[in-house]
Amino acid sequence: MSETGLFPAQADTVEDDWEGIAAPARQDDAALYLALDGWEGPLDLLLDLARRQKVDLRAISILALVDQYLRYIERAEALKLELAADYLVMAAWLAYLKSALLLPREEQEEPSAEELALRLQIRLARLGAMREAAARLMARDRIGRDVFLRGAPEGLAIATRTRWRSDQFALIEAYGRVRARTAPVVHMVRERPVMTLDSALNRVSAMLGVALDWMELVEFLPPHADPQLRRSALASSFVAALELARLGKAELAQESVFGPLLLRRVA
Amino acid sequence: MEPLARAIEAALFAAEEPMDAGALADLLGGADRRDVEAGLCAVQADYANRGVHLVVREGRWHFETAPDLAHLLRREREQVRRLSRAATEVLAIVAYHEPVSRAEIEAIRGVQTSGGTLDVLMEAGWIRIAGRREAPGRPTIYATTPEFLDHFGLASRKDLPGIAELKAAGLLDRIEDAEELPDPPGASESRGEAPQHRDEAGN
Amino acid sequence: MEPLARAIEAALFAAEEPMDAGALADLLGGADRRDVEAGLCAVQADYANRGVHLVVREGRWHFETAPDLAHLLRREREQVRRLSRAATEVLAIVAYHEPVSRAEIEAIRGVQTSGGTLDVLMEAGWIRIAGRREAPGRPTIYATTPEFLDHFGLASRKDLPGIAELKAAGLLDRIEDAEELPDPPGASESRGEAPQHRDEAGN
Repeated sequence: MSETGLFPAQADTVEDDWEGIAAPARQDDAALYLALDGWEGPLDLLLDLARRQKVDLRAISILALVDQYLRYIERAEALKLELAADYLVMAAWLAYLKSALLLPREEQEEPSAEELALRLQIRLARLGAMREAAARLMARDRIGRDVFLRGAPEGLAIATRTRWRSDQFALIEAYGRVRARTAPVVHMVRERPVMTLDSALNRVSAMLGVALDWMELVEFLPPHADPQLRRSALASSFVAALELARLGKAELAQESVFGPLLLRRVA
Repeated sequence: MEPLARAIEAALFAAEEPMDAGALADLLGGADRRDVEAGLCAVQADYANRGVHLVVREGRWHFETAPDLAHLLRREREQVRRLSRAATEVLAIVAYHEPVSRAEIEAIRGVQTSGGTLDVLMEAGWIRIAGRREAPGRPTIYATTPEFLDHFGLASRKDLPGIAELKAAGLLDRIEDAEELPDPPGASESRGEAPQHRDEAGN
Repeated sequence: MEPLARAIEAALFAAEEPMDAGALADLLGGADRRDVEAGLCAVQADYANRGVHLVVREGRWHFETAPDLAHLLRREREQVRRLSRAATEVLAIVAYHEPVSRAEIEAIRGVQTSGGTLDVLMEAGWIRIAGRREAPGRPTIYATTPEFLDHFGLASRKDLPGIAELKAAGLLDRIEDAEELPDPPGASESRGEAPQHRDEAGN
């Protein structure tokens, strides 16, 4: 099949509408089938037949075209050729079109047979136009066949180069950041106000020495101490009271659960 | 020769791809685009009678050998893809009707088109998928590429041989379903069910 | 332009490699070799002042762009970028501790360092490979370059402020919570193994 040819090679050699196909059939039916295979579907075959009317596609005789097509199909069937289904479908449709065209106009259904024939004609014209266009396109001066581009272009290179920017402060700051981040960690426990057990012991025993009666434990605490020191003093004074009781220097009393803890010197 | 024209000549000689005036202006250190366009025309005129021509295809410029020297330069080795008849027809249909769906291509050709045919044309870089038609089924639609215009030496699609006449004759109108050949009574099924026949290879 | 000159021009334009007069004569349908040589000289003269020159090397001819236009065809677009925080830290460590291996940099930074960061600093021209440490694994060691001193306005590395000065400038206190990254697993050990980084930092 030629690249630029309008028609398959075998179509070019066809003289008469039937003999062209029948010619190879004189040898064997398979060859005939191949010949029929040269058409790309029924529309292609119809277009080829139409062109053989050697008139403008818009002036072809649809009735003559239908007859030609139907004769092809009949002969192919008589030769017991395997016809693709769409050839038979087209044959059936064309037979229908032919009978409708032969009817008086007023008996025709909608759309009319003339309109159907016109549509067929337009389809053939459209396919014919594209086939010619393809041939003209392929015959143009094509790059790599008729015209040539520069064989060894140097090429245009646009290289992007990054220029990095920074400054002294950023550098020094970065180092400071690294060192600060990775400096050894030292745990510092802040000094908290506490009353040690020793000072509580001294304070409680000194105060007991001057007290006459029972005193509540809270009365032994430093009066204006901040809450944190007070908590620490309470804990230390309680332990000091227990220690004094153990040594037999004081006695403890508590009248109710969670009641005030009372403290008195042992005389 | 003017400095700008020299620079344009050198750039397009060296370029591996066609370039438009804007890209050239950028390359030439932000030259004025209109100056570049004037320079291109000057270079083109200068080369008009030479063995090499400066051509423009849809705004993109490149040098190529003069067509009349084809007989001297034609190469034996297969540089140009040999296309099947089916592929050339499909290419023409895409070029003249773009954007066009596969169903529309098939309606014009009257036969089914194998996917391979479209693949061959896409691989050649001549057609591309141009989106989907906003219609039932949202079919893929195809259009040609700048490489297609380059390859066939077309300045633009308007340059396609005979396109104006075909358009005037209504032969490039969108195929409406109503225009389809109606099926003969009772034949609709077999028509729809025979997709395997005559599936032409795209080689 | 003469037909033979046109043909020579087109043939050399399309040729993929330089051609001698004999090959050209064969290509052009057996033209006379002396005519081809005369034609070549004519074409060469014609292109003498253009953006493209026809040159001959060892008897073989080809077109090339004019040497004075080379700068147009090979452009370098420069892009200025600020060094990232991570890269600045690595650079600072190299500057303070050089020569230093990547493992040592990581130990000092307390975070893992991607190889890309060192690449960026080498691309910038600020650090260089300064050999290998004579230690197990012979790690590559890095040092700064004269370009580094230039860019950062330093006469020598001794100009870099020491730890005491950094502290006085408050640079060791500027630590935000977000920066407090935990050491990667194993980093604390290697920190112990890199005692040499301390000595120089304090000077």
